[in-house]
Parts: sequence; structure tokens; C-alpha cells
Amino acid sequence: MTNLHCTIAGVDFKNPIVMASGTFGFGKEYAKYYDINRLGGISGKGLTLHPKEGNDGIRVYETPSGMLNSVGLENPGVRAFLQQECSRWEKLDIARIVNLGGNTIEEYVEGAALINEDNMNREREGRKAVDIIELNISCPNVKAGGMAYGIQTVTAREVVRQVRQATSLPLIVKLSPNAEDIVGMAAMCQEEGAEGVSLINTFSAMKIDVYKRRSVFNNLYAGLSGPAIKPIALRMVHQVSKAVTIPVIGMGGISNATDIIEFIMAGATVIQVGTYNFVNLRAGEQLLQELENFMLQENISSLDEIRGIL
Amino acid sequence: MTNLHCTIAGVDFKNPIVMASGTFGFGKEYAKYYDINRLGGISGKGLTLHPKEGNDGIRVYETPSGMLNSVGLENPGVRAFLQQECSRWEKLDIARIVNLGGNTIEEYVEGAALINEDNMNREREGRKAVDIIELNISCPNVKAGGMAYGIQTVTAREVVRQVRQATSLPLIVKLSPNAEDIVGMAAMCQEEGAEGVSLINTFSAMKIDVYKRRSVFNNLYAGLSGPAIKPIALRMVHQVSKAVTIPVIGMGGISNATDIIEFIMAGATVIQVGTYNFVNLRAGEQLLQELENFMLQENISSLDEIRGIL
Amino acid sequence: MAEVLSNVQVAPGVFRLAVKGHDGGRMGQFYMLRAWDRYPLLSRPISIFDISRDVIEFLYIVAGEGTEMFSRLETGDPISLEGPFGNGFEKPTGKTAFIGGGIGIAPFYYALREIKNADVYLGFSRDSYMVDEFRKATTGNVYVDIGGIILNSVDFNAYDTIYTCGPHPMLHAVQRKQIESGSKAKIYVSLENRMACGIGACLVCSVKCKDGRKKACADGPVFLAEEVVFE
Amino acid sequence: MAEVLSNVQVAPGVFRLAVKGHDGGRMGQFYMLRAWDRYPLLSRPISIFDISRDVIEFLYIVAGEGTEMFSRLETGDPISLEGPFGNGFEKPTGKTAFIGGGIGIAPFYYALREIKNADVYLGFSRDSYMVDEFRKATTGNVYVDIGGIILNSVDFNAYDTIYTCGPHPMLHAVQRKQIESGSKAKIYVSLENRMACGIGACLVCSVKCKDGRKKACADGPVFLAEEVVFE
Ligand SMILES: Cc1cc2nc3c(=O)[nH]c(=O)nc-3n(C[C@H](O)[C@H](O)[C@H](O)COP(=O)(O)OP(=O)(O)OC[C@H]3O[C@@H](n4cnc5c(N)ncnc54)[C@H](O)[C@@H]3O)c2cc1C
Ligand SMILES: Cc1cc2nc3c(=O)[nH]c(=O)nc-3n(C[C@H](O)[C@H](O)[C@H](O)COP(=O)(O)OP(=O)(O)OC[C@H]3O[C@@H](n4cnc5c(N)ncnc54)[C@H](O)[C@@H]3O)c2cc1C
Ligand SMILES: Cc1cc2nc3c(=O)[nH]c(=O)nc-3n(C[C@H](O)[C@H](O)[C@H](O)COP(=O)(O)O)c2cc1C
Ligand SMILES: Cc1cc2nc3c(=O)[nH]c(=O)nc-3n(C[C@H](O)[C@H](O)[C@H](O)COP(=O)(O)O)c2cc1C
Ligand code: FES
Ligand code: FES
Repeated sequence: MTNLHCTIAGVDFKNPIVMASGTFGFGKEYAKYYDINRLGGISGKGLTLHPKEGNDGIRVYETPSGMLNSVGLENPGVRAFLQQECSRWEKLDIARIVNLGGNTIEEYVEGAALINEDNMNREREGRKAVDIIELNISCPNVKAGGMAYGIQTVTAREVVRQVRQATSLPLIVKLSPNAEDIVGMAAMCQEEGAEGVSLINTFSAMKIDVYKRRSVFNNLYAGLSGPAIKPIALRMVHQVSKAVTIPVIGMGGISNATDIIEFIMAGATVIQVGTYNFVNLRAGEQLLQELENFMLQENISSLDEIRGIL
Repeated sequence: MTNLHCTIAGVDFKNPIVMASGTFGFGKEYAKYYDINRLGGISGKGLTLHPKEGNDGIRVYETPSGMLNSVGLENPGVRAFLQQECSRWEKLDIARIVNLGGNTIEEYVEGAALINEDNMNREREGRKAVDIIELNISCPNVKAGGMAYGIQTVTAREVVRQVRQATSLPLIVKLSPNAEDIVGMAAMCQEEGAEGVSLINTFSAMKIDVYKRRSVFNNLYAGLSGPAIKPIALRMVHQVSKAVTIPVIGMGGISNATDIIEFIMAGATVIQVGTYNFVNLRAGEQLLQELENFMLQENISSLDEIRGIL
Repeated sequence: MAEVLSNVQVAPGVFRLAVKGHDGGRMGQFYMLRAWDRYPLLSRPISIFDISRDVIEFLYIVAGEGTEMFSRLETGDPISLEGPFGNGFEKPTGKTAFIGGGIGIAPFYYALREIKNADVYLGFSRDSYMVDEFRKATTGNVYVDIGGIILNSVDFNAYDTIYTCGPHPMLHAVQRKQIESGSKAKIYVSLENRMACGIGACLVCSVKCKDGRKKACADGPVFLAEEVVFE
Repeated sequence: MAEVLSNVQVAPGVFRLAVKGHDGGRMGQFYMLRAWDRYPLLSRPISIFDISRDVIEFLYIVAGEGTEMFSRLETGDPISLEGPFGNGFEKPTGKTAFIGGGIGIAPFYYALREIKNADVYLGFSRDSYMVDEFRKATTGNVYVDIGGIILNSVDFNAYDTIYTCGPHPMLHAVQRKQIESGSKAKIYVSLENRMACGIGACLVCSVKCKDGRKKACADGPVFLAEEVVFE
């Protein structure tokens, strides 16, 4: 039998396939199409302390083998999430990751504290709904905060440090490929006590409407994701995995089992699938099947045999 | 009539279409397929002071809408270029750019000095062969030097400064998207007296052979180019154009007239075409035709009308 | 995987595609179509043009890379269909009009199977298509305009329910005309926002409405004209 | 743009493609083929299988995305062809053998039009194809091996000129066998390096040779076995 089991900070993942933040809602929509309890985990839509309307204007644009998005962190806010989604999340038998963004350090900290408190209450009642906080300091689509925190290690350190203190939940930090030094950033997260890092978020990128002579996006730049960026994402995951001892969650353009195996070989503990959910509604099911087939065929009984082999 | 004429540091470009270093040899091969004198210019294969063998093993791998290359700056060396290619270059009626790499500052400087001297001799005889030096501090495919100089602004400054002193030819610096701060890098080049910057070189990226359990490339990482990276390249060109007053040469994934117009609107003075040469042997001819059509259709009489409009 | 039965050009650049195998759908709903493996990346949202037993039909115009690939489909080719998605048209009350601009006429053909007596307004910029089919499909009147503004032909006060579908500027004009005419009709617009997931998970198809953000794919594509904030 | 005349499966996954319109070519040369617009990015190098007047033929095996797209080509479809590229086979002297491993047999069919009496060695891993055609094309002998090692059937000392084409390990073995056998024949290998430009401008197809770097696309694909440094 192939063993796909993985662990991050004591949290079990049945398999390495985790759905990426912002591409899977809070799981409800895709649950209509397949049993999402078969996944390794899900990372919910990025939350901020206060509800956010997101960006006006065009929010998506296709590029060669990729897509630009400018959602701008539209979300119902941490409180609404805790009230409206957690009763469903507590029944999910997978690793449940809350993706947390913010405009100011205070917002990040207050958001994390709220999630933490709610989680402790729930845990007491035996109905935990959140396993991990994924700190999003890398969203390129919001004006204030967001990625601003994810560019320079010194700036990011303060956010990570304070959020670390605000929660007893395992903390992973989601890194931006736009960071000046992504390896240094990851090392900083480890120093500050994060239980892991996830990478990469989208690349800051641009599309100009040459007829209208303006950016397609109101927010000027947008975030590039999808197969186009996979070769760069893989390199970054490899570099970061070599530099830190905490688990690395790898992502960026993953669309098939080979991609997953590459990220694991590059050192990732688990991986996330984002844009590919839009290509195949049943991406989770398909990838799991492909991954099992690959491991049987290549005679790999556990991912530990190949993790970080490069 | 549409006017496609552009100028950088007093050098005339009949049109903004310049062939990118490493993708067009020294022009000889493509000259068999169309009249390369119709181009705006060409940037020759990257040279180093001493001949270089380049990398062993696989040197190219296709990715979704992109390609990885690991040529490793194979080239005949500056002297062989001056002896073997310049007699052809002196007859070219286009902007001729020498792309210069190096392993050490001394190599860069000596290479630049050699080109400079040769050029002065030729100029005296009225048979100039080189119009611009493009300083390549951004090649991700060589172990020593190359990109190493292009990551941190402080390190790059020394190379730019010394090469600037070693030549009286116009100097443009080719920037790496892997730079920690590409905008700061460009600003530094301006400060150090460069006449322009060109961007972007390839992204450091990776491909793993999951069956052999090793990198496809002997050199571990390779350089990603092609349409996949265009949205990121365009954003970088826009950012840099806003930050400097010297001309910007934009490139990365350009494959049609719309792409060219986008880069010009983002602020580029001229653009370079790399990977697309492999898609269409007559890329130069095709793009020029498309560009003229676009300008007629959109009633643009000169690129100055739209340059940097965003 | 479904199978292409036919793919016929009905006007320059406009095709009628019949596919065997579907999961049903109500009027005004759409499917995400994909006739390729990896490239282009995203599937294309296309309205249901008609459904009968195991055959579903689409009417599409070649607008870019994806629809161009659709246009090359031949009988027997495989095609992937996900859907039906979206809210679809609510059952109308009273006298009903369908106003379609260009390819925006597509969803109304199937709607006529349920609302058999609606008046139909078809506006085309150059070539008209499917006009005869529409004439046969309704017991109401069919008005056709080529090269003009179809909205000018419609008396908004003559109907109890009006469904509109077409390019963005037309739908914006619908909203303005509703206000100007003081019409008491229930007036709907069917929006064509760019989409990725198609099922409400990614928020890229957001529609700014008077009472906040809605999703074109899941809350729409059909909205009351008055609730949309056009930009 | 050239036009597909036929595209016939001759064995599982192996196709013979006939195209109308070409720019000629010598034995051992290749074309860069492209049957799509933007994706995949690069064109695919394929050897000339045969040429007659305005028709060129290719023999290819489905190995990935691009050749899979070739396999779906139908009569009348457009296809882009650039070439001929490469050095091709030098005119041989004396008794000549062609040794092809798998799809590596492709270039020898056209070569037989010039070297009509060569012996032909065809090695297949599972299914054989084109064997009858080869038998008809030569006045020499045709040897076929399925599932074994074709090189074992060849006496390197029995020929003056030997051309080989096939997978990398086979060509490496050719070099070793040349040394072991002490053969005085001129022995050539035709390499299948990955390519981008196809014309000698990009240096990605580099071949390490005893006297330095050469380009598979422009200096090759045919090299003397002894000059190549196999890795
Ligand atoms: C709910 C809904 C129903 C639709 N029904 C029909 C129909 O019945 N018939 C028909 O011809 N068209 C319909 N459209 C529009 C159709 O989806 C687009 O014309 C098509 O996606 C264009 O794809 P392309 O690859 O040809 O163009 P490209 O410009 O190459 O597409 C690039 C990207 O932009 C998106 N895009 C481009 N134009 C549009 C557009 N107008 N609307 C939405 N996305 C767009 C594409 O989906 C793709 O992701 C509908 C759109 C929506 C949202
Ligand atoms: C000079 C030359 C002549 C050739 N002649 C023939 C022939 O007559 N018949 C035939 O079936 N094949 C031939 N090949 C091999 C053929 O080019 C590859 O099988 C084909 O490119 C694979 O493309 P793909 O998209 O199906 O595979 P993919 O693996 O999807 O291709 C990905 C990329 O790798 C390259 N690639 C993958 N495998 C090879 C390979 N073996 N050689 C070169 N590039 C490769 C592709 O060109 C493409 O750029 C020849 C190769 C060369 C260099
Ligand atoms: C539409 C969309 C919305 C996203 N929203 C978020 C978000 O809210 N928080 C976050 O951390 N990442 C967000 N991302 C980034 C993805 O989680 C992921 O990091 C990125 O898309 C790269 O992976 P992929 O190429 O598999 O999509 C979003 C991506 C997309 C495409
Ligand atoms: C095969 C190959 C070789 C290259 N060699 C060089 C080089 O020698 N010097 C250099 O500055 N850039 C080199 N480049 C980078 C290109 O000049 C260009 O910056 C990059 O490919 C992005 O443009 P593109 O997407 O249009 O190819 C090379 C690129 C490729 C694909
Ligand atoms: S397309 Fe994803 S929410 Fe509508
Ligand atoms: S493929 Fe470009 S030099 Fe050979």
C-alpha cells in the first residue's frame, strides 16, 4: 500500500494535496462535486479582521498558461468566518487552514487572536474547526498591507513575531515570490517560531489594454498564477527547503502528479493546488488518483522516500 | 506614414524591434531567412573575455508557454568575436549591441576595454561595428559571476562603475528579474552613468526529472523565458520606467505587436525579442509588419505618442 | 467527456454546436466548455441555447482563442462540459419580452420552450442569424434590428417582465432606460463577466450590486437591472 | 503553410504523415514541424522520411504533447514546415549499412533512394513497422529484430560505411562497438538532441565532440561516431 500521510506541526494530512487559499472558497462549492474529505487539507479564502469588498473592475485575465487575478482579498471578515463557516469546518476530517491577511500589524494580531480564542472555546467543546493559521503577507492585490509586508524581511519579521505571540495554533507563513530575498524571509520565519512556510503566492504582474491605453486592472498590477510560473515556484521551494528545517508547503502551477512529485522532491512536505481547480472541478480527486498511480508504478511506498531528494 | 524610429544614447533604431542576446547568434543564421537590416537592432550572443564551453548535459526544456535554457554562456570570447564577426557587423545598417558577460570584475573590464579599443580603431577607419555595450550581469546559467553580480545592487554597482570607465561606447545594463530590488538596481545604473537598462533576463527556475530523481539540468537551475513570463516582465519594465529617466529596453515573452505596444506603453524605448525567434524563423519580419498594421489601424503616427502612457 | 454531434456556421463567425451528453439545465443557465487539454488555461462560459433529451446546443461567436478552437470542432470530437451553472431566468409573470444584442440572443431560444408567447427583440451589428428559428419558436412577435440600437424598438411599458442579454454597454443602457421610461416591469440583465471557477469559489466574476458584491457565476448571471452598479 | 495530405497510423503510436508543399532536402536532413499556433511553444524536429515532387513524408512516434497533436491531423489541415535543416548524410563509399533503432529508422527510407543497395538493420522494441516498405526500397538485405539488440546482428567489419540512428544508449553502444570491433568503416550516428531554433543560433542543441562543441541542428544531426563524447 502506498502511504501518502504527512504531518506539519503535529497536524495530520491524509495526503499532500491541499487546496490553496482563494481558489477553493471555504470548500462548500467544490464539496458538491466530490468528497473533499479525501483531500489532505484546505486553506480557506484569505480573511482579514474586517470584511473587505475587494477590487472593482475586471478581476481576472487569462495569460499564456497562466492567469492574472485582482480579487483584492474580498472576504467576509474573521468574525463572519468564525460564525458562518466553522460549523461546517468542524465536521471536516482534513487539515483545516485559515489564511489570514491584514492591512496593519494590529489587524493581523487581532484577527489571529480572535481565531485563537474561538479555537480554544471550540476545542474545549471537542469541536475544533481550525488546525493551522497561514499568515498571508504576500497578497499583491491590495493597496495597503498585504504584500507590502512580504517584500522586506525586516518588515515581515515584526508581523510574524507579533502574530506568533497572539496564537497558540500552529503558524505557517505564506511567502511572496516578489520578496527581495525569499530564502532570508523563510529563515526569519523559522527564527520567529513559525511552524512552517508556504510558497509561492502570486507574482506581481501586469496586463495593458492597448486599445483603452490603460491597465486591464483598476489596481494597476495583478497576481500571476498557474502552470506558467511553476518552474520558478519549484526553484524557490527548492532553495527555501535547503535553507530551513521547518516544513515547507510548496505551490505554484501544480496541475498533475508529476508536478506534485517534483515539489516533494524539491523538499516540500505537502503541496497546494490553486489555479488548477478552475481547470478541473474535480482536481482534488484526479490528482489523488494520479499520485497513487505514480507511486505504485514507481514503487514508492511513502513520500518520505523521495522528499527533498534533490 | 507611421514613424517607428527610436533613439538610445544617440544611436538610431529604425524601429523598436531588437533581437535579444543569445537567441539570434550574431545574426548570420537568421540573415538567411529574411533581411535583418529591416530590424531595429540586434544584441549578439553573450560574450566573455575568454571563450566558454558552456554547460554539459541537457540545455533546453519546454515548459507551459515557456522554455528553460542552460546554455551557460557558450561563446567564442571577445577576441574571436572582434576578429570573426565584426567584419560582418560593420556592414549591418542597424543598431549593433554587444552583450558582455564575465566571471570577475576584471574580466568584465578587460572585455569592455578590448571592445572599446577595437571600436576606436574601426571608427577611425570609418567601419564601426558596435554601437552599444549591453552589460550582462544577469545570466542565471553560469556558476561564477554572471547573475551573482545582478542580485544585489551594491555588488552590481562596482561592475557597472568600472565598466563605465573602461569604455566610451554607450552602455546599457541588462537586469535580472532575480534581482532583490530591480528598481533600485536600475536607479543605481543611472547613477553610475549607464545610458540605459534592458530587462528582463531569464528567471532562475527548475525542472526535475521525477524518474531519474535529479534535475534535468547539470547546473541545477536554468533560465525561464517566453510568453509565460511576459506579465511579470511587463510589470517590471513599468516599475523601472517610472523610476529612471534613462531609456529602458523592455523584453520578456514578446510574441506579437500587442505585446510590443504594451511594453512601449509601459515606458520602454525599444524592445527585444528572444524566444519568439524560435517559434517563427521570420519573427522580425512578422512583428514589424504587425506593428505597422497596428499603428495604422489605431492611428498612431509615432511611438512617442504612446510611450510611457501608463 | 461529451461528444460533438455537429458544429455549423450560421453566420460569419457564429456557430451552432450540438453536443451529445449533458446534465440538463434551466433557461438562462450556462456551461463551462473546454475543447482542449492544457491550453488555453481556463474553460469558456457559454449559455444553453437549447436542450433536447441527450443533446445540448450552444450558439457562440468566435471572439478569441478559445472560441476559435471551438469553431474547429468536428463531428465525433470530444469536448468537456461542466454545468449547468448559474441561477438562470426566474419564471416571468405577465407579458414578457426577450431582448438580445448580438450573441446575447443565445439564452432566449431555450427560454422560449418555457415562455412560448414572449416577444423577441434581436439586435445585430452586421449579420443576422437564427431569426427564422426564433420566429418558429415563439407565438409572440419577433423584431429584428441590424446596425441600429435594438433597445429603441422596445416599449418598456408594454411588458411585465423583460429579460435582456448583450454587451455591457447595452445592459447599462437597459438600466438607464428603465429609469427614464418609469417602467414597472421586472427587468433583468444577464451579465457576461469573465470567470474562472464558474461555481462561486474564486470571486473573480464579482458584480457590484447596490447591496454589495455578488458572483456572476453563482448568484447570476441573471440580475435585476436595478440592482447592478454599472461602472 | 503546407497542407496535410494524409496521416496514417502504421503501428500503435506510429504515424506516416504526408504533406503537400516543401523546400526539398537531402537524406538525413530534418524539418521543424508545427501544427498549432501558440502552444506548445517550440516546433518539433522530424527527419525527412521521403520526398517526391511536391509531397514530403514524415514517420513519427507519439512521444508527448506535440507529436500527440500531430497524430490528430487530418487531410486538409494546415501545418507549418521549416527546413530542410542539418547536414544530412554524406555520400557513402563502398558497402553500406543503415542501422535504425525504433523510430530511428525514419531517415533511412529516403536515403535508400540514393543508396539503393544498402543493407538495412531495423530494431524494434515491440511492434515493427515499415519493414515491407524497406524491403522494397533496397536491393540489399533487410534484417529485423524485435525486442532484442539490433547491433548484435551487425558485423561492423563487413561494411565500409555505417549509418546509425536511434535512442541515445544505442548510439553510445555504436561507438563502443566500433572500438571493440576494430572496424575500419566510416561510422556515423544521427543524434536527436532537444532543439529550439533549429538553425544554429541558440546553442541549446550542443553536442560535446572531441574537438569541442558542435550544434546538432547545424553541424549535425549526423556525426562521425568517433568524434562524439557521450555522457
Ligand atoms: C454566463 C455567460 C454566458 C455566455 N454565453 C455565451 C454564449 O452563449 N455564446 C457566446 O458566444 N458567448 C457567450 N459568453 C461569452 C463567452 O464566454 C466569451 O466570448 C468567451 O469566453 C471568449 O473566449 P475566447 O477564448 O474566444 O476569447 P479570449 O479573449 O481569447 O478569452 C480570454 C479570456 O477572457 C474570457 N473572456 C473573453 N471575453 C469574454 C466575455 N465576453 N465574457 C466572458 N468571458 C470572456 C475568456 O473566457 C477567457 O478566459 C458568455 C459569457 C458568460 C459569462
Ligand atoms: C534531428 C532530429 C530528427 C528527428 N526525427 C524524428 C523522426 O523522424 N520521427 C520521430 O518520431 N521523432 C524524431 N525526432 C524526435 C522528435 O523530435 C521528438 O520525439 C519530438 O520532438 C517529441 O515532441 P513531443 O511534443 O511529442 O514530446 P514532449 O516530450 O512533450 O516534448 C517536449 C520538448 O522536448 C523535445 N523533445 C522531447 N523528446 C525529444 C527527442 N527525442 N528528440 C528531440 N527533442 C525532443 C520536444 O521537441 C519539445 O521541445 C527527431 C529529433 C531530432 C532532433
Ligand atoms: C483567484 C485567486 C485568489 C487568491 N486568493 C488568495 C488569498 O486570498 N490568499 C492567499 O494567500 N493566496 C491567494 N491566492 C494565491 C494562491 O493561493 C496560490 O498561492 C497561487 O495562486 C499559486 O498557486 P497556483 O499557481 O496553483 O494557483 C489566490 C489565487 C487566485 C488565483
Ligand atoms: C537560449 C537563450 C540564450 C540566452 N543567452 C543570453 C545571453 O547570452 N546573454 C543575455 O544577456 N541574455 C541571454 N538570454 C536571455 C534573452 O536575451 C532574454 O533576456 C530572455 O530570453 C527573455 O526574453 P524572451 O522571453 O523574449 O526570450 C538567452 C535566452 C535564451 C532563451
Ligand atoms: S467564476 Fe469563480 S466565483 Fe464566479
Ligand atoms: S537548436 Fe538552436 S543552435 Fe541548434
